[in-house]
Amino acid sequence: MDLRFTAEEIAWRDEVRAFIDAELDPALRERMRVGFGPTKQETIDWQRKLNKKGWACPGWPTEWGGATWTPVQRLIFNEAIQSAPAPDLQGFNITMLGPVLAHFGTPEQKAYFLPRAANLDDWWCQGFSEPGAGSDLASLKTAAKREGDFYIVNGQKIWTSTAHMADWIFALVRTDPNARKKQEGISFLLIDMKTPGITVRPIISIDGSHHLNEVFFDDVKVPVHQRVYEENRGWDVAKYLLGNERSGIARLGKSRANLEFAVDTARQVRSGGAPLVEDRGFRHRVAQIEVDIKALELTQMRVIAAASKKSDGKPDPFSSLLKIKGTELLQATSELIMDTGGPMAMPIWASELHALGNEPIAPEWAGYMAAPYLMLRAASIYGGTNEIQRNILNKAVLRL
Amino acid sequence: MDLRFTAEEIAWRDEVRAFIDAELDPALRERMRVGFGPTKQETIDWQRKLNKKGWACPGWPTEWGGATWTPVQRLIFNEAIQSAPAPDLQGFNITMLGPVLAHFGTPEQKAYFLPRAANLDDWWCQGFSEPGAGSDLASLKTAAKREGDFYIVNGQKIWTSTAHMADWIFALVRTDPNARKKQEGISFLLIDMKTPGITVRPIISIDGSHHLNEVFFDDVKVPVHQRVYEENRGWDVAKYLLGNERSGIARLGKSRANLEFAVDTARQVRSGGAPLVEDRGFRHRVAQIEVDIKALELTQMRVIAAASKKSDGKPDPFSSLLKIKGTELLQATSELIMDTGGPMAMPIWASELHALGNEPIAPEWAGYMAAPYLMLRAASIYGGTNEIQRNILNKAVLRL
Amino acid sequence: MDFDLTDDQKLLTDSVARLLGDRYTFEARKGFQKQDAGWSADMWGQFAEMGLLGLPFDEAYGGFGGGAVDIMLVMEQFGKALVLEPYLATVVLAGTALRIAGSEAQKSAILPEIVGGAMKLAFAHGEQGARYDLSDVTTSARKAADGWVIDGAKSVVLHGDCADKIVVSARTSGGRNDEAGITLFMVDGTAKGVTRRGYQLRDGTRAAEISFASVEIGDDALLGTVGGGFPVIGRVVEAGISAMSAEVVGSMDRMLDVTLDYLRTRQQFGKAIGENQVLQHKAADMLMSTEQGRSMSMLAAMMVDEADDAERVRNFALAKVGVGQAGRFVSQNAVQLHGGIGMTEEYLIGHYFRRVMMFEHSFGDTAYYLNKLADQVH
Amino acid sequence: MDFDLTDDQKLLTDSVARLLGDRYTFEARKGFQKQDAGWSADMWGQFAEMGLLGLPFDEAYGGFGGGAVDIMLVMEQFGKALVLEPYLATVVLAGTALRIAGSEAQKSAILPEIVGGAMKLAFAHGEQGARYDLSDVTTSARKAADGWVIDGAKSVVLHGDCADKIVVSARTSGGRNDEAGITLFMVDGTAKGVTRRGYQLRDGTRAAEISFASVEIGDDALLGTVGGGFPVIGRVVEAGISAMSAEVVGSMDRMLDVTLDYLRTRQQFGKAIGENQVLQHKAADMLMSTEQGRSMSMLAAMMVDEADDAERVRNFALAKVGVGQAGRFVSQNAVQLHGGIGMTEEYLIGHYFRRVMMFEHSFGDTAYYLNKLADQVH
Repeated sequence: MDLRFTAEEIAWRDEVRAFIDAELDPALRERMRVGFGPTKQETIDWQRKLNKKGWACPGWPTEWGGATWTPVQRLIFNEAIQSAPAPDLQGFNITMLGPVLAHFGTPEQKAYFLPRAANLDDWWCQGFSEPGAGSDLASLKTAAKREGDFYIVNGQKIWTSTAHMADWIFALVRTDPNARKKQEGISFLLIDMKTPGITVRPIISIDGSHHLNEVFFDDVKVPVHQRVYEENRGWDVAKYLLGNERSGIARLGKSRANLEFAVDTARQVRSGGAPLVEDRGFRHRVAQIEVDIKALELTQMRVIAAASKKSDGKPDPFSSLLKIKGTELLQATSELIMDTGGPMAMPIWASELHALGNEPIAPEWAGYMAAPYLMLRAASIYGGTNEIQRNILNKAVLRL
Repeated sequence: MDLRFTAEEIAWRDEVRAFIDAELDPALRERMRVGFGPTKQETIDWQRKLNKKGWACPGWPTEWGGATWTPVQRLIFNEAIQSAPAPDLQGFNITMLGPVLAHFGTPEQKAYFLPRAANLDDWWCQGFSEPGAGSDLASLKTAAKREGDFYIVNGQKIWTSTAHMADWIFALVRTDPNARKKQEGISFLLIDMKTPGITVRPIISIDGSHHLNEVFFDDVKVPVHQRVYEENRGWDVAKYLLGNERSGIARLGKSRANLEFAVDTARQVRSGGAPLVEDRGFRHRVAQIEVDIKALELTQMRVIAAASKKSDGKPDPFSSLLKIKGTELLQATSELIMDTGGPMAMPIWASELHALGNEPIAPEWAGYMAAPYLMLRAASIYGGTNEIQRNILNKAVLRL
Repeated sequence: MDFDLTDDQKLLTDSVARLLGDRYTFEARKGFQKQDAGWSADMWGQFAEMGLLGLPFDEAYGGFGGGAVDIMLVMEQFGKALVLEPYLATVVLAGTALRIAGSEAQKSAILPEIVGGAMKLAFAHGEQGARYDLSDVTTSARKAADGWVIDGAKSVVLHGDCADKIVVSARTSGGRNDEAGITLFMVDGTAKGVTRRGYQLRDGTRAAEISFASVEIGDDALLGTVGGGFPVIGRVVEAGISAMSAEVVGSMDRMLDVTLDYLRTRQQFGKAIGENQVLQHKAADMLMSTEQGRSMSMLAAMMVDEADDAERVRNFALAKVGVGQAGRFVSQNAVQLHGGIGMTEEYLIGHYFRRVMMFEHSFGDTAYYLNKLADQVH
Repeated sequence: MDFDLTDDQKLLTDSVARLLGDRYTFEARKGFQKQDAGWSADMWGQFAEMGLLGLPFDEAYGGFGGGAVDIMLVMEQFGKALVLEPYLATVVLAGTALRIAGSEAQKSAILPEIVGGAMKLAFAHGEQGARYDLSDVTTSARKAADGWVIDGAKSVVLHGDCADKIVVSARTSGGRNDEAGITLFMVDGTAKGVTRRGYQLRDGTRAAEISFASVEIGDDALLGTVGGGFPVIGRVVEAGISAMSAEVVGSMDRMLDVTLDYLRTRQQFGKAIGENQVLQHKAADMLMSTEQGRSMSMLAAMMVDEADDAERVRNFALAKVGVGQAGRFVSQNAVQLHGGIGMTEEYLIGHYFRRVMMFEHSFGDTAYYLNKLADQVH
């Protein structure tokens, strides 16, 4: 037993870091360090650099560009990206759709969509959630009625992240409203966002950002050959998708970057006549977070090591632990950032900081200190709330 | 609106404190300050002093020695006792049995038992809990079969506090095993602990103390005139008893005394070359507890003020809040005491400290630093667990 | 000890509640926010008409001679409706400075204007480098022949963009953190050399960065005594904490109500999500936090006029921490129990969430006051 | 990175688990505790026979040349059974001191005796006034003609009452907290001037107060170099933390199992109490704490032989806090979920509870190590 990285693993980490240092735009990196997200084009540019390097879709089958990395290598890669920080791999394309197509897709679907997805020639989004469904995903109502070689889709999706910038959407639709169980009668469709009848309405989040959308389908014609897997068996596809790629779910790299940003700012902020970083209360808070990060880091490695030994394809229930503890850390570190900013974190002036030319009205960091706190309240909600995750732990492990 | 005590209330507090200063044995007070409990005889002596003063049974009807205090006066009295610290009023006699007898008892029962209870001529204990019942009190099984002028009692009670020093027990027994609902068919009996067939078996707690017992009834003959209220309606009596006297349920005086003891010890204990009390982490912990004590102190006053306006006799659901937050503080302060003691708190040597004559083997405080922590883990369990209290809050207030 | 409200206080509460219930719905508020000022001049007029703007001022100035409890009652209602208008800035903050330190002439000139709704004020004390340290003042006031000259900048001045007059703290002697050398002045918002950059805060209310470049003011602009500003600032901040604590209580009440409603009606897996015991217990915890916070808000109100400095300062520290922690707990869980909808700008919960966040970072945060309390442990 | 156990390690784990499962039931343990020594000489013999007492020692001394991971595996099993015997004191604490600082002669003389089960040792370092400060040593050693004279007292010496030989730290120069002036010695438990008062700790294990009144020892009793004791003490304490962390993991595993069992079987209001979602989630939290604690215990084991001082010291601080907090959370909730029965001496949960409490207050508590970590934030 040895918890340390091997020399090979350290070499790998260094290689990834060196690549990021060489290829990532330093200006983007600095903007991300203080909490800003990359633009669509920046994400595309970055994804293409990774694709050129062969690192764009590590979890895919090698014939479609996937890598032969060990789970530890994958972890190291993810963490290096998050810590840099660099843009994450575009999740809908890479961790969600890709493996699904590679597994369930027709040869034609694979040949056309996979290379485009890897290179972000198509930007995909996910149409699963619906109003009224929430965590009860299978109660979805969006209807797809077969008419000849087409499905006619009517209904509504919600919480559709990046729909406003997406070229395609993969969606769960109800093809058999009379199915015995609600999980039956669902199909998995690929839909071009340019198809007539699709309307995207923005949802603004409480941090003022626009990531989420509602997507309305009004008699949208979708060719049948854009269905993945059998009709009415889309739930199998969804389950496969949701069980996939839990590596990195803890997002520890992001928490680490958050902590660094908070401590760095605390060096610049004065409190009681000295830098805030010298305040004992602040230091204790940092220390506690460091303990929690270390514990989760090791637990994550244990989960990954265990996953690499088993091959039943089922998601490890301990990924719920990673999700819960990981989001707790994301929230704790973003709270620390906000509290470090203090009163200077309260204005909405991120976009206004430089609006007056060369004369910023506040220190650069001040514009970014509250947004992560606000935005990351969602971390314990999306992907199955932390309450649902505890239900999963109970069912799968505790069996109470 | 004025949250401060009135001049009259302050005068009352001073009067109670002066009485305690004058009448309470200083040696007992010091032993209680460091966490030791009073002996049976000390409790009796103290109760009799209070009785002489007319303060023994404040919540009773005045004709039986009760006081005409306002709820605030009652609170001030309780807190002064807990903070002193002085022995609490013997709860089974004073807050439980007395009001029940005064309300439900026959004239003969009142005339005989009430004066004796007030003066602690009889030490009462409570026979409610049974193995297997837990929080589901009404599922009790101890049977009382009517035979002429007697009930023949068979069964077992558990968690019977001070049964080993009690003269009498008031017990819930099942007189009708065929009742439609489990709450029906229960009667409330007064039983002399000297009656043949009663066996008391000690239960030692994890702090090594003996407060609790099992009580076995084996063909115990109890005269019918020792039943309180009607046969098979004992559940009404029990509900009345349990709803009574919630003032002081938060036990804030005790938490305050705990905190003082911890801080006082922290002045004597060295850590990192200075007194522990100067450690910032220690101080922050104290500060947080002070905030929580203050908030609960005010909330308690609000609950009591509200209770004094209503007279439906029903327990205020907010007494669940007082119970939950009060026990959290008891536990937080006792944890602080233990952590303050540190390694010196780990030996079991309270009783051995002076065993070697004039040469104690450790500082006096060391013997008492872990016991409250251990003992008070029960605070969130007895009297309805804190989980049950949240259920009550939900049912009565939130109605989810 | 007495928790009763007077008949006047009950009437006050009811009238404010009715006005806001009728006119300050969540939808109406969206409209107010979109106005140029970021709030409603019409509502401000309503507040004046109802007497709210004169609540704490002496009758001699057209006020109603009310106390901190009256302010508390109004602010609780404001907290339920998330009122955007510059009440805290004008009536509570600058108003307290004027009440405590203003000369007869200043009070006669300004207070009736406030009471009638004609004049808005702001309290410009915090600076970019000061964080929560009340004595950290670098803005300077230099004595000139016929008055004073002010140079410097103030940061996150609540409603500083719309204020007709600004109470400004400036250093007249001493080093950066010297308590003794701080003096208060009244400066016109439009005075020469005053530059204001207004912006929205995260909770939708307005604030401004204000800079002072050789701003010349007369001797009559002096508020209180030279070098005597610091204790006044302390009392102003305490009045602000008390008022805003009550707002947070109102917000917590609403968040709890809205959340309970959601838990009762939102269906998932074929039943109301409120049937989940875990969510029931979380709601019970929210209830308890709300009640504990309410107690602490009452404590703050009670302490505003406490004469014993040590007692008052200590209790304000306890109250600020208590309300701040309660607010954070309740607001975080209100979002969590709502799930996705709680994260959206369209829905009301997120607005309460951000108002409560704003409170915690106004006038010193939880860590700041825990530090103060910790200093006293020995 | 590699979490695999060797075949030998799997065998070791299984054998210890089997022995304890057969012979160290909760009932059997009660019997051992009632013996005069407070533990079972018979079991000690079994441990010797199985090779456990020689686990970390070189084969040259009859040992098995095992490492910290082997100790971890054994201690996890010990934590499940709540083993009372002086393994930590003899093999881990004093054993580490000997391994690191002992001369060839000392090792040859003592280690084989330990391995064979004939000799028990204790590590006498803490003093009544020292709390967790490892450099706070007032016990003194004065050079005499043909050796040393020790005066002073040691406190809460684990299994100090039964130790044949005691590793004692004493000040040979410097002031009370001077790291450089501390020296280790081997003293016979029965030496003239040594007084021991044994007692039970809260968890049922034994310890002693030991006083030294002009205790004369020879030059050959010096362990390591004069003034060189402090770094050795640090390594001994780290070995202790690592071993005891593993014990806590074993105890947490058992507490979780026993609690789950109770939740499944205990009926209330007509159903198993484990059907309450609130208790299910609490159990899930216990599970997560146990796993996080296990990770931290592995970290500690991995760090025992880490050469980089800063890296090692920092990771031990992280691990001690992590395991301590996990243990407190799991043990408190194990009692809570059991209700009344969990509070009784008769039932096993309370015994695990107290063993975990003992860990948290051994070798520095959570606050002590959080302070250390906080010192490094800048």
